[in-house]
Amino acid sequence: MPVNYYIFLAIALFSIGIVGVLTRRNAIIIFMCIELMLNAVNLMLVAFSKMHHAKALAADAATTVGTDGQLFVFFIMVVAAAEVSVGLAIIVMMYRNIHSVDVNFLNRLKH
Amino acid sequence: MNTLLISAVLGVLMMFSGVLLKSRQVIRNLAIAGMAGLLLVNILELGGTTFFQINTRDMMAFDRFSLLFITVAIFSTLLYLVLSAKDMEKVGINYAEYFALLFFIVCGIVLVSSFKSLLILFLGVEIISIPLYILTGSDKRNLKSNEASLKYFLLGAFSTGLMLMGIALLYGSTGTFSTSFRLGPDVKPSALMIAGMLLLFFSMSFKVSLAPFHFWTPDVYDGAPTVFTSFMATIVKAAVFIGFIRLFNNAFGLMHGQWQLIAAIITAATLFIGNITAVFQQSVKRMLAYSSIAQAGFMMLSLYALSAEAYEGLLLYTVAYSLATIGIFAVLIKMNDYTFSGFNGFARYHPLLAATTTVFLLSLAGIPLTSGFLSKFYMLKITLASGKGMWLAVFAVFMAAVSVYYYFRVIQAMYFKEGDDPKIQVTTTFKWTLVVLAALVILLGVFPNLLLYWVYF
Amino acid sequence: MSVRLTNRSVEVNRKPMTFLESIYLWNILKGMGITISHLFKKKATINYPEQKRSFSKVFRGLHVLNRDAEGRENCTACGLCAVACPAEAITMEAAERLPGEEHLYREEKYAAKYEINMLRCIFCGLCEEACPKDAIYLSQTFAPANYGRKGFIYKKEDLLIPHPVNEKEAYEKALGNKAAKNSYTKTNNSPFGDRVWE
Amino acid sequence: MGVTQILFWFLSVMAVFSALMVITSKNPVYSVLWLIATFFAISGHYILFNAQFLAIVNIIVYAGAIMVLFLFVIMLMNLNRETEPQKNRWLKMAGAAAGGCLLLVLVAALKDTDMKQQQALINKGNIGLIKILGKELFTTYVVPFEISSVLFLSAMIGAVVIGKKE
Amino acid sequence: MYFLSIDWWLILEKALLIFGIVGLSFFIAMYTTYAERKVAAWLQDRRGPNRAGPFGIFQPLADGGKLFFKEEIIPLASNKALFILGPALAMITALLTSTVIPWAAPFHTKSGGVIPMQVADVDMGILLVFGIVSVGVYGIMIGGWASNNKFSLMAAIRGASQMVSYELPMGLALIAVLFMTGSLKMSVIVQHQIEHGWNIMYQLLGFIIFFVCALAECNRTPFDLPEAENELNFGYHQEYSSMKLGFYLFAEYINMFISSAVMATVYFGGYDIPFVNEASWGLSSFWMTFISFSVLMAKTCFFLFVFLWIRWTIPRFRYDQLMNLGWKKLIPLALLNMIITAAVMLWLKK
Amino acid sequence: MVPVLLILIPLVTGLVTFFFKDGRTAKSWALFSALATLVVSVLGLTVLKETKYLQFNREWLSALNSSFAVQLDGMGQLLCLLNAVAYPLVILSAWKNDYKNQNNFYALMLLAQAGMMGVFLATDALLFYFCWELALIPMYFLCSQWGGEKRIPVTFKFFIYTFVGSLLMLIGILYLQAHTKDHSFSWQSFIDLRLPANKQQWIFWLFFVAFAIKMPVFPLHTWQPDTYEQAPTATTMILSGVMVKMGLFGILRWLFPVMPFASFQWADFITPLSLCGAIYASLIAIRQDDLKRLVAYSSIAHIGLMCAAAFAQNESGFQGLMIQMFNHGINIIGLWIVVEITERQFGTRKISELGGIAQKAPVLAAFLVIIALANIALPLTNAFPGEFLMFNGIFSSVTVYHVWFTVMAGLSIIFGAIYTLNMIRKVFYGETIELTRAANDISMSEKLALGVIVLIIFVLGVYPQLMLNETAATASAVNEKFDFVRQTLLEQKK
Repeated sequence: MPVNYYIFLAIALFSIGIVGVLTRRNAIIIFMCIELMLNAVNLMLVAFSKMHHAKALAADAATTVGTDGQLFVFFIMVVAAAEVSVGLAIIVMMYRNIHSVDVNFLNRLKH
Repeated sequence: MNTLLISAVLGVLMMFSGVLLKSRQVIRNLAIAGMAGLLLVNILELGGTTFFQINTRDMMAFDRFSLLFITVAIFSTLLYLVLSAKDMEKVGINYAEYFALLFFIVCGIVLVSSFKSLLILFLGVEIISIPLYILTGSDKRNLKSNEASLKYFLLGAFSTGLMLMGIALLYGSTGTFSTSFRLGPDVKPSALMIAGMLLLFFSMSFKVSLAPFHFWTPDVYDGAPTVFTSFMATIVKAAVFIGFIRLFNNAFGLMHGQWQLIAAIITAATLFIGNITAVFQQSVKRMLAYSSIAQAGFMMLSLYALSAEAYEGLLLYTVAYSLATIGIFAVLIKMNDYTFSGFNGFARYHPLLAATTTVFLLSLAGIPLTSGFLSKFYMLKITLASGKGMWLAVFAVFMAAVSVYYYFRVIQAMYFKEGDDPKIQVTTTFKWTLVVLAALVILLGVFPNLLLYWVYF
Repeated sequence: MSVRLTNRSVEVNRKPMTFLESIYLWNILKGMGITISHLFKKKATINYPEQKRSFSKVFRGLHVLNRDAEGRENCTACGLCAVACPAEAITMEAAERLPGEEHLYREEKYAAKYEINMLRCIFCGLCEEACPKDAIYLSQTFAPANYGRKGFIYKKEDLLIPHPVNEKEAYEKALGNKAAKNSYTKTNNSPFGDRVWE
Repeated sequence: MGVTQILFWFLSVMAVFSALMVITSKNPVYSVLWLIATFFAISGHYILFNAQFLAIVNIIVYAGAIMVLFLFVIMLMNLNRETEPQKNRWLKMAGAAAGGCLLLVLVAALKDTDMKQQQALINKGNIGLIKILGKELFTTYVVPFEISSVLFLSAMIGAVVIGKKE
Repeated sequence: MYFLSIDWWLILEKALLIFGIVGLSFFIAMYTTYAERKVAAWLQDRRGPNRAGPFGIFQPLADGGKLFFKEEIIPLASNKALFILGPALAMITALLTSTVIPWAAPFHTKSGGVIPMQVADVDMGILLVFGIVSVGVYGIMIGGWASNNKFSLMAAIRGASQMVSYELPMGLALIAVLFMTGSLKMSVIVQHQIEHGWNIMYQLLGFIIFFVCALAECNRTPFDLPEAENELNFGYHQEYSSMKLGFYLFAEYINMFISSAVMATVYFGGYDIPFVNEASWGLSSFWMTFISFSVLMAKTCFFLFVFLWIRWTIPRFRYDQLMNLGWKKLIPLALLNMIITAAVMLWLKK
Repeated sequence: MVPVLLILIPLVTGLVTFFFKDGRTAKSWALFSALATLVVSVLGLTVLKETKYLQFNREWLSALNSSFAVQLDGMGQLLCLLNAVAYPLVILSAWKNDYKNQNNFYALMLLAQAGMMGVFLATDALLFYFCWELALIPMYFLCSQWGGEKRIPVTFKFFIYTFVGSLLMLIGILYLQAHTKDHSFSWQSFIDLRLPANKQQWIFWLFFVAFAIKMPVFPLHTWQPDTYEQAPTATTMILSGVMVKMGLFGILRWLFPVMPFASFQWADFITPLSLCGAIYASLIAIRQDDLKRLVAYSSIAHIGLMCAAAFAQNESGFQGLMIQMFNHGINIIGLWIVVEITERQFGTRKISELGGIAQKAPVLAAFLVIIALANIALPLTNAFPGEFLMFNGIFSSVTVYHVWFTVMAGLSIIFGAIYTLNMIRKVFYGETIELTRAANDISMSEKLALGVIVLIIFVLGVYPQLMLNETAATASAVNEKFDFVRQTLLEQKK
């Protein structure tokens, strides 16, 4: 497949994530949209990794070029997991106190 | 490398200390001793003694600059701990855990100040961010703290997303995560690379709260427990800035001309917004939050100029800024009333604290013979030396004058207004540390060579 | 320290569990040993409809109103049984025997209506003991299931033993129960009866 | 159009459609489920790339762990269509417009690159297999790997600090 | 995804295999319900079902028939789409797991071809099992939530958190095995055991941990908290009736079956017959396949029996005990096991 | 060595003063320190007049290519002397005042002195800048702490004004430093820089705004009357007597030699501005009822005149300027002392509320008259030679408007005479009123202070050569620069 397709697909997903972040008010859904963005990045990284691999493969059949991209994806997943645990803890803490996860309630600091 | 490993180990140690040790005093002393030890090993490494020979496969480079900055950061953290560690008790029950998180943040600081691979940058930024989200929200009953934490978290995660997208695009165009691909100045970068660079720029701007990506900062700094705001606004911010400049110097240094204008605009916007909004604040804490934005604007000048001297200047700036802000926050934490009027008549009841606070404020305002002046001086100097930044320098100067307005409001309140005794109690250690801090601020202002002597790359 | 009344009481061990204990492994194995041993034991249940367990000799079941050998009802509606009943399950209405009904009732008074509420009855057998005329006795059958409460209020027709002359066979069968009960012997002193399969 | 192409388009459409459903669903639980569907589609892409390890890790980590947590939280908070807060319409449109603009700009910027000639290797290449990735991870990337353990530790402490009742 | 480019014969062969395995799973699951009742009866000195057919052997068919013909009730307040999705997911994930298990020794055709008795010998092998198991949580959660019933929701959340928690020690225990075999492929794991002896000999602790976790993953007693009647009535399938309920119940038994098969494969040599070299018997390939399949089934059945046996022995844990056991006991133990295995292997290598 | 001492003595003693508990000791200590500085500066001007004593260069901030370079030369020496003379006078005159926290007060005063000394002595731009700010900060605290009712906002205005100016100057300095060959901040390399004329324009303004704010020149003067009014009088004396000279001095030392082209080209713009300012200030002074404000506006007027003389850019003007800087300092301090005494005695500064003090306090009145006359530059007073030379300078400047400028300058002098004499008449002569009936004459320390001032007035008035000798060389040196400029421009025109 031309890598272009994957770039566009990933960007589309990424943009959908951003739109979600901008349009939703539920903190959890915003967070989910962020996860969606990360996944778009992952997809793109894998596509690029395979692209670079294909390029290097032409020269050297035993090449391992491209593994770094996939490992980066792995690290992103790892970090995302850590982030989720903390993030949800924070959201739950918030919910415990104000019984809402509406980000529009986040305006106490404005006063 | 010394610092990275040992701070991680110390973090774990602190984590267990909460279970094993009952006395908070002991935990605190342990943390301070640990930090001092960390400083020691880092200085040893600066002198060439590394305990661990680990092949990082060219993902990290402990060059002079990074080691020096780490030293500075750890030193500031040490001072911070000595001054404010006791005040963490007020935040919540997880006393030892807070220290553990601080040590982990130090790990992250080491990473972002010595990375050579985007992967390490990413991990470093995250190791800094995640504990900070927690520390921000550690005052669990306080709605403001909760809110700040959530806000910080959502926006932090969002900017991480942007950053990763940037990294991905860069990877697409270069095929590597190393920052040393260094495209020549005459090579036309691909669209992928430009898009990636911009996304990285924006996300890093988010992390160091440059306008227009700054909007989270005041709320978060205001909402977080003041002890942690102090740490966040100083050492962490400086560290991320170091990462920022490291990234853009190493990876995009040769394309400097192509993004300089953006940097300039963002700098100007940051200076403007930070300073002007700070003027209208009623709470000193919030004012300091905005002032941190303004100071970030000044630090941005180093990115705008991007020369060898810019590194020196940034280092000096981070030192000056961190020391002074830590000092002010240390006093602020003790206060019950964070508004300006809360400081009314402070000098009468606490002349020593007031005097040191004044020194810090003067340093932040950039009055000569304080380290703050010298750092601002450096920033202006490199801006002018880059040959194009006259307007930016003049603008920065005007904004610095504006900053004097709000910094001096505190001084005015302390010295020239009448007020009640704020009834705060401080230990002798606290006082002496403050004095040392103030002395350092002045000493670095008078003899910057003490620090600059070490800075050569 | 309380006084120990028996030797069966054991002090509860409230020691905190050691790590090995707290993973329960050994105790679980012991438990499993016990259960598996039951796999090979003789089964305690029977295939019910096909196999039935015998009642105990002292079993008290459904009430029966007795007739004499000519088929006349023994009951004179004296009410002693109702008085004796602790659950107040028995009600009755007396009536004079009219001329020409001698073949129906043994005495000149009889129970025109005789009801036992089986939902109330506790099958204590006091009615049987109170009856001076040997008119009521408890058989070895139990009340069948029913869909309504009313169905458990047994009328006289439900209680009366079959006519010994007209329905000889049924009478014999019903009597058999009683006979078995009456032939109570010392050989069977277990309160639960012997495991004798019919 | 070969099987690969068909699969590519199918997975792509599924991914985009599910992603759109994530942000348009009124009910948060549906959002979560659609997001899981998206993750599966992305995993499908990984399989097309023969990046088996990532595909399975994506499912285990994202679908199996992360989204379960999300679902937990949402279910416990009992958020449903009625209680789900909604932004006002104009803000929503503005947000959508902003995102759309970003999409357009990025696509426009990246359209004319030399990427058109570049092919991403499908179905071939074994770098996605666990053997190679594992070797790389524990040799070249061992430092970041250990660092990520620190990250986890801090997240763990964090969850305890935040979650523990005082 | 190699099998996209392969010929139709292979697809046919795989399709047959899949049908076979699915059928087998259903069959076993059905008869496990029967076995459950029988074993329960025997362990309690009872007789168990014995009305339908000789020894009650048609009991599961009757049960199935009953479930099919029962009235289908979907609560009005429920979320209809998800209410239907829940059991379907549970069933699908339960069935999917069987794809990577090598059910028997490969069958050698006369023409020299080799037909592996495994649907897909993917590189990820055991990880795939994990992936699918981790997705299996959704069946419970969605069903429980969609029922719009407090008890169902609580049970669903219990079940899910229990499954998520116990996946960890399970994985950690498996890592020690993977250390030894050096591959995630199930076929390699089995082959390794045939050559080097069963893993249970080296990984007793690991097996115990794995087994306990398998109990928890299948929501079996003593970890059947999602169905704790005294607290939650009937658990997450409270509102279900008819075949949807049947799906949930079946899924549980299929899960049991698959996890037994996995245990047999990973720790007990798969289709290997211990102490003998069956290759030297000179049997035809068909018989070899058949025998090896029977061996695996025997092992599996044994584990199934142990599942039942445990159910009728051990009382249900309290929820905090369950979590304590998982996080504070099993995970440290599994880690310890892992480290010791690694250390020993390093030492042996030297 | 001398210049270092001049800076160090007040700096160190000032820092020490903070730690005195007793106000009186602090006062004495400050006086002692001020006298010591005076002695050193006098010695420097007389006995130790060898360059090796008057120069000092020590490595400092080497990383920035800056050094601690100070020099007591022709440009600065008179101002150093003024600074040194002013302090004992100020302290003496304030001897009777009991300020709250006197130790802090005097400490800050001395620190300010150190700063100003540094400004006058520095030959390194960065050091110059440092000292410039060092002089400012103590002033800020002095005014805000011990000033009048509206002190805080007023002082703050003053501070912000000056700070903006100085930061702009900093940019200028940095710009120049970046373009010097050796990247140093030294005065000499700045002069050697010889920026092309078109590049000087910007930089000129960066510097000039800073100096103009300090002086202050007309549109930037708004901070001054308020500050003078609100500041404690002792501080006001220093502010108006010494500090404003920093601006003029800066022009002479840093602006003209370094950027002669731009200075020359903008002279026609700045001269009328400053002269307008002078007239405007004089007019306001005439209408003023508050003594302090009157003196403040008079100061603006005089400074305007001096600025105009500076931008006349010829030898006469420079010489006059340098002399006048010193003399104006002395005179205005004298005036302030009188105002201070008056205010302390009567508790008011309103001219309309005072009158006839001369009858009760003849000595004070006599002093005042002399000082006031000196202020309007009567012959035989010290200001006369200075003003004369300045007029001469303005008149003989090369601009085509020189006549007009002279007329304007003359107007301001006339107005000056009007308000000064008016003030004397109203306050000191006429009938005593209720308030002034109980007036006492001045005390010993005040007599001493005023006596010294009057002495200086007469000595320098009678024998101006003393100063003319000192300043001639410098004036011609600066003038040379402009000769060069004029020549170049002429050549360009041809």
